[in-house]
Amino acid sequence: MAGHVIEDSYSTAAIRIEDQDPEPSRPVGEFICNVATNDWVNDEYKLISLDVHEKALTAAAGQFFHLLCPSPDGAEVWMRRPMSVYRVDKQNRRVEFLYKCEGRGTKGMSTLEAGDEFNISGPLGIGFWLKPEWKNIVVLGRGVGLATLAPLSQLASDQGVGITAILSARNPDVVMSRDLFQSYNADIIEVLDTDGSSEVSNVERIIQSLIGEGKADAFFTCGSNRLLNLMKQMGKKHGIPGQVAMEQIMVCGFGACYVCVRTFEIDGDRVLKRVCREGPVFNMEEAVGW
Amino acid sequence: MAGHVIEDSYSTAAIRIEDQDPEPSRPVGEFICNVATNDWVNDEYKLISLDVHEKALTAAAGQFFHLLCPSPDGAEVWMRRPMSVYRVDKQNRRVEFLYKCEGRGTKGMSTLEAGDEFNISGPLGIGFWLKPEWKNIVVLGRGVGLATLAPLSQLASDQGVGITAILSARNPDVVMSRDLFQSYNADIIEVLDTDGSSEVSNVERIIQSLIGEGKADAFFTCGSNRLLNLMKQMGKKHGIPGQVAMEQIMVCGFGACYVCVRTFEIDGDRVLKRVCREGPVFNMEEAVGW
Amino acid sequence: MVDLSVKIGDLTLQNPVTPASGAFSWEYADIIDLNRLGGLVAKTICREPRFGNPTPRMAETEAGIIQSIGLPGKGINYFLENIVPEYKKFTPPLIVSCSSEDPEEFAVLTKELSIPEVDVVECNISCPTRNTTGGNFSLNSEHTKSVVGKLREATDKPLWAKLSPNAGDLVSIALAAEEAGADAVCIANTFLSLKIRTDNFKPALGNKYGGMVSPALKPIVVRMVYQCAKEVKIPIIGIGGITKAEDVVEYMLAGASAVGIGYAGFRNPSALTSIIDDLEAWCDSRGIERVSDLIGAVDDDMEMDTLNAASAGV
Amino acid sequence: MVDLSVKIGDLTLQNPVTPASGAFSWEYADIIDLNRLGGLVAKTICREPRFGNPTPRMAETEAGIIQSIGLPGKGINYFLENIVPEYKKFTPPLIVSCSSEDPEEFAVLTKELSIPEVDVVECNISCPTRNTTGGNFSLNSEHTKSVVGKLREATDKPLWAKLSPNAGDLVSIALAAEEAGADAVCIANTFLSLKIRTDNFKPALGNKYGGMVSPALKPIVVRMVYQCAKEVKIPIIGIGGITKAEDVVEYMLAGASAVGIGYAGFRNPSALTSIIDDLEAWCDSRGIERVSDLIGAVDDDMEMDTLNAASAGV
Ligand SMILES: Cc1cc2nc3c(=O)[nH]c(=O)nc-3n(C[C@H](O)[C@H](O)[C@H](O)COP(=O)(O)OP(=O)(O)OC[C@H]3O[C@@H](n4cnc5c(N)ncnc54)[C@H](O)[C@@H]3O)c2cc1C
Ligand SMILES: Cc1cc2nc3c(=O)[nH]c(=O)nc-3n(C[C@H](O)[C@H](O)[C@H](O)COP(=O)(O)OP(=O)(O)OC[C@H]3O[C@@H](n4cnc5c(N)ncnc54)[C@H](O)[C@@H]3O)c2cc1C
Ligand SMILES: Cc1cc2nc3c(=O)[nH]c(=O)nc-3n(C[C@H](O)[C@H](O)[C@H](O)COP(=O)(O)O)c2cc1C
Ligand SMILES: Cc1cc2nc3c(=O)[nH]c(=O)nc-3n(C[C@H](O)[C@H](O)[C@H](O)COP(=O)(O)O)c2cc1C
Ligand code: FES
Ligand code: FES
Repeated sequence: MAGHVIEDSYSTAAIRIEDQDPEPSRPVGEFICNVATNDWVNDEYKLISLDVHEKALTAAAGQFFHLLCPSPDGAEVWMRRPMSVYRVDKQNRRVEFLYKCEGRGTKGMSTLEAGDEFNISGPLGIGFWLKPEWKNIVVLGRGVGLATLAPLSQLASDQGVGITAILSARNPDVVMSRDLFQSYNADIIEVLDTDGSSEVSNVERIIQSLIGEGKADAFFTCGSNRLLNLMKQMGKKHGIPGQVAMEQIMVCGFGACYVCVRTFEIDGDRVLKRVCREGPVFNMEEAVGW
Repeated sequence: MAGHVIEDSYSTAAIRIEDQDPEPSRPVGEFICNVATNDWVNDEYKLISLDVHEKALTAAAGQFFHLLCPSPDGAEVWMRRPMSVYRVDKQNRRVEFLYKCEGRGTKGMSTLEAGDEFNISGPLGIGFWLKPEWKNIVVLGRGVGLATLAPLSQLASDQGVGITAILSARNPDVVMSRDLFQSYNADIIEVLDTDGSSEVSNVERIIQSLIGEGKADAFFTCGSNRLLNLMKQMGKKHGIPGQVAMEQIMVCGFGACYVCVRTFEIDGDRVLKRVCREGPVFNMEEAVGW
Repeated sequence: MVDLSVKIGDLTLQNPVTPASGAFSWEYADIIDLNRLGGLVAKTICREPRFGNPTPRMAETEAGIIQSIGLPGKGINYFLENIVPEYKKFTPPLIVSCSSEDPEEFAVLTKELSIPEVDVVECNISCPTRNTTGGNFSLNSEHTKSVVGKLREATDKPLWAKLSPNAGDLVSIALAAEEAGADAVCIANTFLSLKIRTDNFKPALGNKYGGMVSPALKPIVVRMVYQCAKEVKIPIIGIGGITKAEDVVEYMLAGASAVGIGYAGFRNPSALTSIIDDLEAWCDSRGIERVSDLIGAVDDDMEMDTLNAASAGV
Repeated sequence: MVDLSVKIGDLTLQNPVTPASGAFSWEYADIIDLNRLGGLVAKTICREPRFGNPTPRMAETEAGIIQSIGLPGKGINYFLENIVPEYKKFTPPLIVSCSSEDPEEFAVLTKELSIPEVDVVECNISCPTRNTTGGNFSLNSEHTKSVVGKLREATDKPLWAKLSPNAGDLVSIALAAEEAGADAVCIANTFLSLKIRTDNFKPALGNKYGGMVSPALKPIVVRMVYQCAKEVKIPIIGIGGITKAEDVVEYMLAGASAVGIGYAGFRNPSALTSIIDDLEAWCDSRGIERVSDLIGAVDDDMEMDTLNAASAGV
């Protein structure tokens, strides 16, 4: 376990790679990782790969970590940022995140270089689950939602489930996660704003034909309200179950603070659920689009 | 002039090397410099060399800059740190600081690497002055005080004044500024704790003999209360004028806030003066040792 | 080895470090050993179910956050049936925070909470985001005295009153709570704040106002603890901006008998137990035998001559 | 090009950015063009010479500083003879801050300061480090009313009252100042704080207490300005934690007519003029024609349905 140097600005017992896990029975840890790589994948997104303590490798598809981002500008970044795991590489003991550089936290993250330390805590929340009866699934994502959906391909592949990934993007340059889906033998369909193929009506046609081909035992989506509403409606019509990963501003990540609530609809009742604890992956039929 | 990006955490019009001086008539600037080197000179001290805008090169011996230190630990360093100029290298357009790594600010400073940006403002305060009638001066310093005294050798050399530098230190390894004094042809006398030569009585003997040799037209000191008291007393006895550089915690550096006051004795009256504005170099006879 | 235990009235805590209400739940057992804490402090509950405030419920600020949760919860019955048993899986005393805008209902709630499983009733009379003008009893010493008096009658449990940093004369409020029978005061809740977005001219929080939480605020709250400790006799739980063992020490020197920690557990979920470790190490390295010896031990006998002071070194 | 001018009563400032008292002096002309400022605000002066408080007068905290200067100065005569002429080398209006613990002396001082060279008398009735309990008139609305009333009688100059964030019910204090005849209120002075060193158990400041200053505090003071702007009719000068043009905008949206800046000028001595540049650019880029249109322009009409709010995206 890391020494607690009380001269530091904050007390922490974060676990370093070489430490023995001080609490092996607990599912979550606060880790000090080492950055392996942190590279641009296109103009807006970076992929960060972290050497981690093996405890962090238990992260499942759809679960997230809470990242303590370094400062982009000298002023402290006060809150952690939630990011779903993009890839767990057990062999090299790494976890990866695909992220969009937007605000202060993610900009700070983008300054990290190989060898730098990075404090992350997790894995947190409930990830995607696959039912044994699902033989083929359809994954539909856009933008950063693809980062969240990507590890589904690994999970499905592990369980011998066929996967069709519909990747929506503004233009071919920003289609993300293509390689990762490909490496797990997913069928890939790209739909783009540039050629109009990303329009809802076209995506609907594509899904309709996948249903026809028997390739849609379950739906998965993330990253676009428009696409969520489409899948939800098609799922309802065809009786196809689905899951969606949701986002909300977070504070604790553990279910304690009730900052991260979103509205869900269960049997006609509107209720609040915590994205960090009851999610971030929810039953699609309960999700309320915005 | 630097663009004012209001998305940054702080608004500033700090001057970069390539900028035109927006206020040529004003003596002080806020500069964004580039770190050229930042190396350890011994176990405790580092020397940082900065590529600066030429306006910063006007700094005189004994003047100081106010340094906005980067964070050593992710938490912001909220106040600037005053540091006297160690060396102005007009040819290479550099200023240098010799500093002791102690608290958060100086520790943050020690993380700077070549090419990093560093915000400093100055030159501030009143530096050392040499009167035409002084042909030979004695400089007595200890510890980080030597950093403040070092540029005197340059000043004296420029004006053809002979200099004897008594450098006091715990052991030979931490005698600082020797090279700089040497490069300006100062006579150097090292006194050490390890062999007892740094004792006040011995330093007194040394100064006494310098007085005898006519090498002590004025005294200069910094960094040790003990040595200040010695010089003050000898100066009084032999009618030798002197100057001392003082330290106090600062906020503004401009004379506005009255945080940096110290007590001085003028004609028997005790008064407060601001180290940043009326100093940091003061008449030795007015200084009150502690 | 230092004795870390402290007494709050008749209750002994194994160490002075407790989580702050609303910033903690049994779910933190996913990462730390809750049995190591000085106490378990549940999120403030209300008698009836509440949704809480509109989102966004948190916004980052220059240094810290403002938040406005609005005390969501499923009400007292759900709490007693489902949440108390979760806490009772752990050994430290259970401190239940509760709140109401109506003093009568507040008293009933307090009574209903006075079951054997509950060790302390903490009355949150200072939630800044519920009602910024009235209701927030601890802005006013009369209101404080009257509501705490009612709760005192309703329960035999140790009764702690959580006070507001938004009150001007906190000492008089603390005295009112003491007089009304509180066994301890918790200083303090969050600082009423407002952030306006300059992109759309709207408040950043769904509830407009929020309570500010930040390590930055510690010196203000330490001052409040210090001022109150000089006047009240009941123990003080210091809460605000603690992120390391030395901060616990600072609060204790100022007069606190124990502390509550919120933000630090958000930033570093392993913070609470590591602060306890560090506190132990800090005391041991200084030969302090009982952490309780630190309570009020500030050396506040000051040199008041300006000229003398200003002739000393830095 | 945006019109940056604002009116504080009958006085027009060329822009809303002024330095905060005690954090500024004519000596800043060494680095910035003082003629660009909205006003020149002199350090609070007292009638008699004062040494001020013992050192150390500043200590860094988790996020910002606490400071306790104690209003040192050479008294009114020195001020009139030596300092006013320094300020009169520049064109913006001269705002002179003054203070006293005695209302009668305060009135005399105000009268003595009412010379043609002085454009505004700002009464500092809120210095937290002079006297933490009494004397600090603006902790109490009665005291505020009575002292401001006396000063009102003593001068025909515009009279601004600088209020304390340590008061609980600041709105009633602002109303009292207004009623007593203040032409504007400055919100706010510094937050009373205490830092205790854990190495030697002593307070970090020579004066024990200090006023906290930090960008961290901005959301608290913005809230105070917003609350007061809803109730008082006289203009408000917002002061606390401003470090960039957007902060000026935020204060104005909350209801401030102008702002005061201290800390930012310590951190970045070129801050004040660059904030003015940035403010101009910000307004121009958004097509705002008069900066005064921002005053009170917050869009505070909120969606109050929790479930609706929580079904919207992040
Ligand atoms: C479960 C989950 C998984 C996520 N996975 C990814 C991912 O794999 N890749 C990725 O790029 N992004 C992901 N996001 C979104 C990511 O958290 C935000 O983009 C990020 O927090 C923005 O931080 P910032 O500093 O750039 O923005 P700022 O605007 O500076 O953030 C200000 C505050 O708002 C919060 N915030 C802003 N946007 C969001 C958001 N969309 N969701 C939650 N909080 C937000 C921040 O965390 C911070 O507290 C995920 C969000 C959640 C909830
Ligand atoms: C005019 C002047 C010139 C100086 N020149 C040098 C120099 O050339 N090299 C060098 O190593 N040091 C010099 N010092 C001392 C230097 O300013 C302090 O060592 C430094 O501020 C300590 O910062 P820190 O973050 O390491 O310490 P911390 O303990 O974190 O500092 C906390 C606060 O106290 C202040 N402080 C602490 N010690 C001092 C001090 N001795 N003087 C003034 N403020 C202090 C800091 O500025 C900061 O605001 C000089 C001081 C003055 C006043
Ligand atoms: C998200 C959040 C929720 C909170 N909820 C409550 C609450 O329900 N009841 C309460 O008394 N205090 C509540 N607080 C205040 C904390 O208990 C504590 O007083 C405050 O956070 C200051 O401590 P800190 O600086 O250690 O965070 C809450 C604070 C936060 C950040
Ligand atoms: C070193 C220092 C000295 C101050 N002196 C005075 C003063 O003399 N009179 C006064 O009214 N306020 C004084 N203040 C308070 C400031 O005017 C201002 O209210 C406070 O710093 C908050 O603004 P800021 O956050 O922009 O610094 C002082 C503040 C500091 C930091
Ligand atoms: S982030 Fe705290 S409950 Fe979800
Ligand atoms: S540091 Fe402000 S007057 Fe010297």
